[in-house]
This record gives sequence, structure tokens and C-alpha cells, in this order.
Amino acid sequence: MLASFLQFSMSGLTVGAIYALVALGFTIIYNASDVVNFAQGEFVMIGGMVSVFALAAGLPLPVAGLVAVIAAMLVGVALHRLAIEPARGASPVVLIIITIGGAFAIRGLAQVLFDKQFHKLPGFSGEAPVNILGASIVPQAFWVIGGAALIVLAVTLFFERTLLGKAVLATAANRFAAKLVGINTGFVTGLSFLLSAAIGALAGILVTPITLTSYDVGTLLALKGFAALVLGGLGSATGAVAGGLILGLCEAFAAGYLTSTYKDAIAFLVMIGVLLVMPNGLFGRAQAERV
Amino acid sequence: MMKTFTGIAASLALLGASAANAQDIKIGAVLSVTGPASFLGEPEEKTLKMYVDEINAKGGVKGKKLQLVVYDDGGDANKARTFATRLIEEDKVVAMVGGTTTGTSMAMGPAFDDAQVPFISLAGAVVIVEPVKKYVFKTPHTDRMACEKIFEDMKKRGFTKIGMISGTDGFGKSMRDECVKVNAKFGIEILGEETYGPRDTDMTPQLTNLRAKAGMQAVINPGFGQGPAIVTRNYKQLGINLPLYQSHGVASKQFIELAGEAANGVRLPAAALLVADILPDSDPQKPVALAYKKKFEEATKQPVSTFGGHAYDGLMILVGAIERAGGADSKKIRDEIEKTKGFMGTAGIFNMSATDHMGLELSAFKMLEIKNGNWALAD
Amino acid sequence: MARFLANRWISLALVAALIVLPGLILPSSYYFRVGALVFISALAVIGLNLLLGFAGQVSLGHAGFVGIGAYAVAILPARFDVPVLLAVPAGMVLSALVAFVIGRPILRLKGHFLAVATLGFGVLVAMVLANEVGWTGGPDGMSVKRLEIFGERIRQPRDWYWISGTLLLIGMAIAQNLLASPTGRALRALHDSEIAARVAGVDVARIKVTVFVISAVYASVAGSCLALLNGHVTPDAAGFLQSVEMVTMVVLGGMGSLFGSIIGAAFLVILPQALTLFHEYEHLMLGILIILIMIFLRDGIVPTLHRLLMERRS
Amino acid sequence: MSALLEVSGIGIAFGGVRAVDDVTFSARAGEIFSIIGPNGAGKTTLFNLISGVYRADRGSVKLAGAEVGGMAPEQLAARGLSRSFQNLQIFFRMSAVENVMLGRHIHEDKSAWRHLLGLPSTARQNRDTRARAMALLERVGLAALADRQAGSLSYGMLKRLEIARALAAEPRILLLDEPAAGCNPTETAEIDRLIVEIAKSGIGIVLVEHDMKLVMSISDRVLVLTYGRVLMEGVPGDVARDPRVIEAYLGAGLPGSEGSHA
Repeated sequence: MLASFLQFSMSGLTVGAIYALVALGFTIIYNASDVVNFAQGEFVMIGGMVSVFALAAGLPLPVAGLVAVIAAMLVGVALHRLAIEPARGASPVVLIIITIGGAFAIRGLAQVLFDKQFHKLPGFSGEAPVNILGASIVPQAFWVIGGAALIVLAVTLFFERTLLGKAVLATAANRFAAKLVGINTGFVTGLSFLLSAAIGALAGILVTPITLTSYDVGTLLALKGFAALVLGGLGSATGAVAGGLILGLCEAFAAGYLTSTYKDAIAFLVMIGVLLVMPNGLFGRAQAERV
Repeated sequence: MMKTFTGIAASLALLGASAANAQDIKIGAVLSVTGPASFLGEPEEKTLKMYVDEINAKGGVKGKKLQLVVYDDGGDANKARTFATRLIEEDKVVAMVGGTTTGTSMAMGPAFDDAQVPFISLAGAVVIVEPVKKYVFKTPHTDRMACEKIFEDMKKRGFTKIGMISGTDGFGKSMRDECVKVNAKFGIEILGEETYGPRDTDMTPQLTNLRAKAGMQAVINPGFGQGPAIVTRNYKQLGINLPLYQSHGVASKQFIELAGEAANGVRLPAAALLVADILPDSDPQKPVALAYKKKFEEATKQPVSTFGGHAYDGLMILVGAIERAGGADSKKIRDEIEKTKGFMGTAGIFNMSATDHMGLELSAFKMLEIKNGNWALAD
Repeated sequence: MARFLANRWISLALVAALIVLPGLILPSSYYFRVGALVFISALAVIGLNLLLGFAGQVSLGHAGFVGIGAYAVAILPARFDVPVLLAVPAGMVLSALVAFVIGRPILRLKGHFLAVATLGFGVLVAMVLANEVGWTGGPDGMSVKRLEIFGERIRQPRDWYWISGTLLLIGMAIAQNLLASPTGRALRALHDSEIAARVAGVDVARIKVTVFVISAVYASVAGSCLALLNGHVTPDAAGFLQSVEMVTMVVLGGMGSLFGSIIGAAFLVILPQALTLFHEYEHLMLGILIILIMIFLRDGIVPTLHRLLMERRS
Repeated sequence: MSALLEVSGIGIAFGGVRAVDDVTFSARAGEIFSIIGPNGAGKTTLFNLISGVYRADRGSVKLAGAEVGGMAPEQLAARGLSRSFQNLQIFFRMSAVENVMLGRHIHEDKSAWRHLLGLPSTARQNRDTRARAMALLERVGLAALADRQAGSLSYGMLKRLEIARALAAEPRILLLDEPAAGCNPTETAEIDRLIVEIAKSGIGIVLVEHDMKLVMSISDRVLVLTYGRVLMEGVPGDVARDPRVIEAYLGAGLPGSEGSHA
């Protein structure tokens, strides 16, 4: 009983940690620019695919990972410069469509640059499972969960302790006021894309040894990450992480205890249920009507 | 606006057409080169292009060059149907080798049947050719055969109680249904069943439940793509010691790479192509399989898979039929495809007939076991 | 031109011309098929535009209703011997009922929250269609009985071109009727200010459900047509990617522009056919084109061109 | 004349802060009843309570003798209460005349079926609604701009458009939240004239306004609100002279010195 509960929980936390990181990436860009970036999943793909190919080209794994993160950041900045910035002031829906177009383009490029096969990375600490109270867990799961926790911590510290981070927060709170006090909001938005891309790529590197990767893994991750973002309350980093973990756990427990066939549906039903009770998500602030 | 678009489309089509010699024999291929089945569609596309080039370099078919028109349906049945219409109406192909997935093949089938253009599908499910449609053929072994081959092997090893975990994609779902139809025939009881989505990344919850079923002797995993690789890894992770059977849907070296260590000991039914190297020299299939393997691996730098092999078989059956038909008449070609006898392909010996539009016997399947990260014959 | 487009009879005539004129010259059933697909998509997109473009309520699960309409004409005749012609309205009623039941609770949500709730609905429909093999044939889909009128089986793309073209014209006229009515004004009003609409006496919850139901019925009819045109359905029709494609068509063509819906649908249906020329670069090109259009025509193709035209005149 | 709108003991708190606390007043048909007070005194919140945008924690609102507390804005609209907004709530994507036509929503047939079919009765009704809306636009001086998109009109025009839209509902009582804020003197004078005219037609008007000149010249009675509570109520002359009022305003800036704060 306990063993399977633990097994399900670890499965849910591992998958959830990735959703959480994708949702965190969403949150950072959303806060800085009100853009829901549906290309966020592509950053995860770039992280995984570039590391795979860099590793195959003979680079050691840490260097390959670094190359992947840098590649994702470059793509992130390019996306911002070439697609988001020129459309500044467009309505949120239009910006979302632009990011969907961006996702298309990135995926299209990846399928030409790399290939259409699935790939894996070796587990950072081998593949031999660890037994905890009857549950078998691959060591990479700890890398994923621990890595996600570290990334969340680093992001929190960045926002709370650095001037740059505070500038991003200020822009998020009030773009106009931030401009007035001399913050270059365009730069801040660019920075948020850079940061989100890096987080996405790191997530991709961490998770590829478990989940495998291919040029088109981004779509589903973006969908799940978006759901987690909204469940968490849209704009709250804590919410994004909580939303991701809850979504992952829901899927794992649904698969384990109810039906594996409809586990995704159950996860979505839980989410819709939560939203009906809390229309602004778990950590969202209610917007009082100002008229 | 609309007119401009059609105008553009029309001129583009003309452009494509004018580049080719009117004397050429046009054959079409609608493949899932992108999308969830791209790992099937990509080697299929490469194989077709490779061999069409080779045939043309050697002087073509009956002195005429082959011209291959490929469209990518992205795995979407509706798109596939549009491209099928385009091949028939615009490109006026004499036949088509393609249809990567069962879904796309089923969507395209009626279009070719209506237009009386032969269509050789590369997808697995038995429903494509059963009931027989006059103009629709296929080259891969059916999923029912895969089930039978696996159950035969289980029976031989004395397993009667098994568990099943299948993908909810078309391939997994279809094969699962076939397995559930034929298991009783082999005296095999399915004790527990689980499923996973096409893009799932962790199947430990399902396998944990499956593991808990008492008395199970083996597990079968109908599915294709990366799912089975993850199942295999999770299987090992959870320390399940029962024999694991995969399907012909993972018959590529990539599966072994992805599953790693965990792949060792896994059995699956597949074409002899994968074990071409270790076939006895007396095996009549050996030269064909070896030649294809060598050519594919040299040209693409990727390990050979049976998927590309099915495209090879389809193309060669078609070329043979065109030669026998003595020209580019679709109806005659169809009749000749149906008359294919004793054709040695990568999947086995094809003997088509009016009632069998696939033409492979169960014996064409080999039961393989993965040993030390490589294919080996199980018996 | 601006005034010109604003007049409903003239814009209807324009749409009719766009259907009839190509219909007279198109060379083969391939073109008729593409045309039919444009009209069918446009019909669904007009419905979604009423919801998204006019009323400002986003749905990321609208393909779910396309799926319901498509499978209604697949399942009812095959399993219950319902005549095909009756299966289409049955699908409409079913879609309307589903939309009504789920619309009440989820339309209280706003913006991205609504997007996720509708997304969940779409995922749910696609999952049911893919998994209930006994009913739906599973992921590989099922074949659809052809429509028979006076003993004649309607299967040619050319026939469907004219049928779907007619339906599009009717759908366009109905949407115009709606928009010019009190309900139409109310649904457009709540896009800008729900509170002002309520103060003016608009029952916002009711109007939202009404337009949600109407847009679901449009999608359902489109789904039925698609299934009958193809003679085969797969759960892809209800998938998330289809929902996203529909939203993209609305935004590309122009939110709040019925004519834009047709252009948006035409664009995304025809473009991939033209882009096959670029083989593996197709997706890259498509992505870049979408970005460029949204940057340079950010209100959508039709409204932006319309505005530019007006500016030039004045 | 009996009271058309009776507000008694109404109050609401946000996070422990009593934004409106125990406010009681009543307004009669044909009367201009003004509510003034320094910034943040709770005037708009009071409007939101009366018009159903917020739900009051306590107290009651009666419309023509019937309790309407807790009703939604659309229900109140059907009972004859309409309002304008301090921050414009215009349907920017619709034309000016459509904005006003929407105002007649409660008087129109609401059957979506008939609307979809485009029946002649709907067309007739549309023509009627449009004619009435045009008459109202005429009244507020916007008839020439009827088919312009509302988003392209100036601020002062939109203020008048909002009044026209509210009037289209044929309300018995009209709450106007700073109708002249941000308008130039000419526009203010026009709105001034308009309000008097509306009151003369028998509609009860409750007015929140910063422009003291406007308030003092047209109001029948004035209620002064500070910190969410009633400071005093009386005729304009008395209010203007009351030391408590002067003090309250001095604490928060002189009345009329911040006419364009919106």
C-alpha cells in the first residue's frame, strides 16, 4: 500500500516538477509582458535535443548542457526581438498567436537541424534504481526534483535580492510606473525571455534521461505548463510551481488508483473543479471590479 | 482572395509538373514524415527516395523513369485524405506507396478505391485489408499476426496468465484489440490491463498496478514510438522479473538505444531484416535483407528499421507489377499487384491473392530477443 | 469599399461570388476538396469568431464540438440506423446540449482561466473519442456512411463544395442576423465592459451561454460536413491542435470580422497545400508567416486591410 | 412626493476598512440629489452598492418601496435603475448609436431564436430601437457621429454618450458618477443643462460630482460623505456654509480644486 503510494507520488512529483518548471517559465514572461508564451515547451525541447547532439558530437555532458542552455537563451532572445518586440502593444490574443507561430517555427527548424527520432541522455547518476520503503526510484528523479527546487530557489533569490530582479517585478506590477522610474521595460521583457528560455532548457536537460526527447515534445509540455500556470493563479511563481506539482500528482494518482486511460482527463477535471471554486486559481488575487 | 490562392496553388502544381518528363511513371506517397509517427514516416520517405533514384539510375522501369511525389500528412487523417485526392487528381499518379499509420491509411483508402488507383499501405492494422478493398494493399505484418506470434511463443514457454499494457495511440489500441480477440485461441488469460497515452513519460503507476496482479507469468506491450521504451525502462526500474514482450512497432535499433540496459531480455516479433547479419546463409531472405540494410545504413547513417523495409517491399512489389503490366495503367497494375507471388521482401515472402492483399504468412515473422543490446533470434 | 463591406447584402453577395466563381473554373476534385475544406473550416471559424472575436470569450476546446458533430454522423447511422440527414441535426442538438451544460459553470471564468477550462473540455472529448473503441473505432477512427439524397450517394468533393459553400453562406447570414439583433449587441457589448452591459440590463451569464451554444452548433455542423466529405473520421478532428488552429484562423482573419473568418480559414487551409513545395521547411515557413502577418496586420488580415483602405480614402 | 430610492444603513468593508458605513438617504423623482465628499470618501463605492455591482454587508436599498438590496445590476435595470460610470465604461468596438441601442436592451425582445432567423419583427424592432437611440443622440448632441466607432470619440463626447445610453433604458432613477469629470467648461455647461432637463422629465437623479459649481447650481439637496459616513445633508446653500464641510475638504484639498483628477 505505502510502497505503491510512494511510487505514485514520486512519479507524480517527477512529472509535476517539469510541469512546474514550464509553468514557472510561463509566469516569468507573463509577469514581465502579459504574454502567454506558447513556445515555452520548445525551450525544453531545445534543452534536451541540443544536449543530445552536443553529447553525440563528443562534448562532455556538463558542457553539452551548457551549450544547450545558451542555445535556448539565444532562441529566447531571438523570439523576443524578432517576434514579440515588433508586435508590442498588440492584444494578448494576437501575442499568443505570435508565440504559437514561434513554436511552429522553432519546431520546424529543429526537425530540419536535428532529426525526427527520439533521443535520450544518460542518467546523471546512473540508471540503477534506489529502493525506498518498497518504491523503486531512478536516481534521475532526484536530480529532476532537486534541480527543479534549486531553480525555483534561484529564481526567487534573483527576484528578491537583485536589482535586476526587482526591476522585473516592478515592471510586472506596473509597466507604466516602472518606465517612469527609469526602468527599460523592453530590456526587462527581453530578460524575462532569456530567463524563461534558460529555465526551460535546464528542465529539458534534467528530464530527458527519464522522459526521452524529440523535436516535437514541446507542444504537450506547453499545454500542461499553461494549465499548471493557470491553476496556480496566473502570475504567481508559487502558484505555478504548486500548479505543476498538483497536475503531475493528479495524473499519477489517477493512473495508479483510478484509470490509466482517462488519467489526463481526470487531471483536467480536477483542475476545472478547482477553478470553479477558485475562479482566480490557487494563488491568484481576486480582481475587484473597478468602475 | 480565394481565387488568387487557387491561382497560386494551380501555378505551383503546374510548375512541379512541367519539371518532369511526361513519359515518366508517377508514383505517389503520402507519409507521416512529421508528427507523432514521424519515426516511421521518415525512414519510409528516405527508403522510397533512395530506391527510386537507384531504379532510375539503372534505367528505370521498362525504359521509363519513375517519378516520386511525396506529401507529408503530419499524421493527420484529414490532411492525408486531401493529399490522396491531390495525388490522384493533380499529380495523376499511377499508384501510391504510403500511408504511414492505420488512421491515415483508412482515411485514404476509399479515395484510391473510388479512383481505381492501387494503394499499398505501410501501416500495421489488419482492418486495412480486411475486408478486402479492391485497390488497397499493405506490406507490413498485421497486428493480429504479431499477437499470434507472441502468444505462440508464450505458449511454447508455458505462460498462460499474462498482463498487458498498451498505448492509446492507433497502433497500440488496434493491436491490443486484436490480442484480446485471439488470446483465448492460445489458452492465454489476460489478468490485468493498463494503458498509457502516446506522449506519456512515466508509466510506473500503471506498471506498479500490473505488478500487483498475482500469478502473472509475462507482460505484453502493444505500442509504438517512445512509449514502449519508457515502459521497458520503468519495468526494469520496478524490478519486474517477468518476461516482457514488445511488438513489431518497436522493431528498430532506436528502441534498444532508448531502452538501454533494460531492453535486454525483451522479446518481440519482427521481420528478419533486423537480424540479417546472423541469418543462416541458407535463408533465402538473407541477401535481400542484407542488401537493404547495407544501403539504408550507408545512405542515412541511421540503423536500419523494419519500417523503411516495409516501404522497400511496397515499392518493389509495385515496380514488379508495373513491369508485368507493361505500362502505367493503374487497373492493370492493380491486377498485377494482386498476382504477386513469391516476392522476397524484407518482411518475408509475399504471396498476394484476391482474398489476401498482404500476402505474408505468420512464419515471415521471426521471434527476436534482445541480447547484449543487440537483436538475436529467440529460437 | 469600407461602406461597401458594411452592407450585409453586399458582403453576402461577395461571399456568394467567392463560392460560385471558383466553383465554375476549378479544374479538378482536388481543388473542390480544398475549397470544401475552406468552407467547412470557415463555418466553424465564424461560430468561434462570434464567441471569441465578438463576445471576447476564448475557447481552446472548440474542436471538441467539431468532434461531436463528426462522430454524430458516424455513430448514429452506423450503430442506430439513424438516417444520415437526421444525424446532422442530432449532432447539433447534442453539441448545443453539451455546450449549455458545461457553459453555465465555466463561462463564469474569464480570460486564461476560461481558456484552460475549455481546453480541458476539448481534451476530454478527444480522449473519449479515442478510447471508447466500441463506439468510435478508437484512434484510427471509423468510416462514415455516405449521405444519400433521393437515392443518390453524395460523395464527390464537387458536391460537397457546393453543399458546404451553401452552408457557409447560410451560416454567414445567420451570424449577420444575430449580430444585428439585441442579442448580438449584448454579446458584443460584454466584450468591452461586462459591468456596463449588466447595468444596461443584459443578463451576461445568459448571453454568454447563448453565444457559446450557437458557436458550438456551428462547429458541430462543420464537423458533420467534414465527416461526410471524408467518409471517415478520426479523433484528430477534436484534438487540441485543431482547436488551436481554429483560434489561429479567427485571429489571422480578424477578430470580430465575419469575412475575416473566411479569409483566416482559407489562409490556413490553402497555405500548407502551397507550402508542400518547400518540403521539410514547411513548418518553419508556416510559423514565420503567422508571425509576420500578426506583426504587420495585427488586427487580423481583413480588419487591418479594411482600415488601411479607409485611411487611404480619407 | 414619496421617495423613489431609499437607502438605509448601508455599509461595506474591504479587508476590515469600512469603505461605506451606515449611509442613509433617499431621493425623489424629478429631483437632483448630489453626493459630494473628498477623494476616497466612498462615493463611487456607494454607487456600486446601490447599483448592485457590490453586495452590501448590511443595510437596505428600496426602489419605489420594494426592497432591491442584493439584486444584480441587470435585475435593477429591469426595475428602472440606471447609472453612468466614473471611469468610462463604453463599448468601444461598437458605434455610438449601437452603444445607445444597447441601452434599450431591457425593452427589447430577447429571444435568440428569433434573432438568429432575422425575422421581420426583429428588423422592425431594430429600426424602432435605432430611431429612439438617434433621438437620444440628438438630445446629447452626438447625432452627427452616430455611426462612428465609439472608440474614436473624444472624452467629453463619451461622457454624454454614456448618459444617452443610460437614458435609453428609460430609467426611473439615474445614478451619475462624475458626468462632467475631465470635461472643458463648454462641455460641462452642456452636461449641466442636460441633467437639469432629465430631472425635469421626472427622472430621479443621484449625482456624484467634484465640480462644486455644478453641484451647487443644479442640486436640490446635497449629501456630504467623509470616510464612508454621512457628514451632513441639506440644501446647497446650507452645505456650502457648514464649517464641518469646509474642514473636511480642507483636510483633503479644497472642493473644486481637483476637478480633473480622473
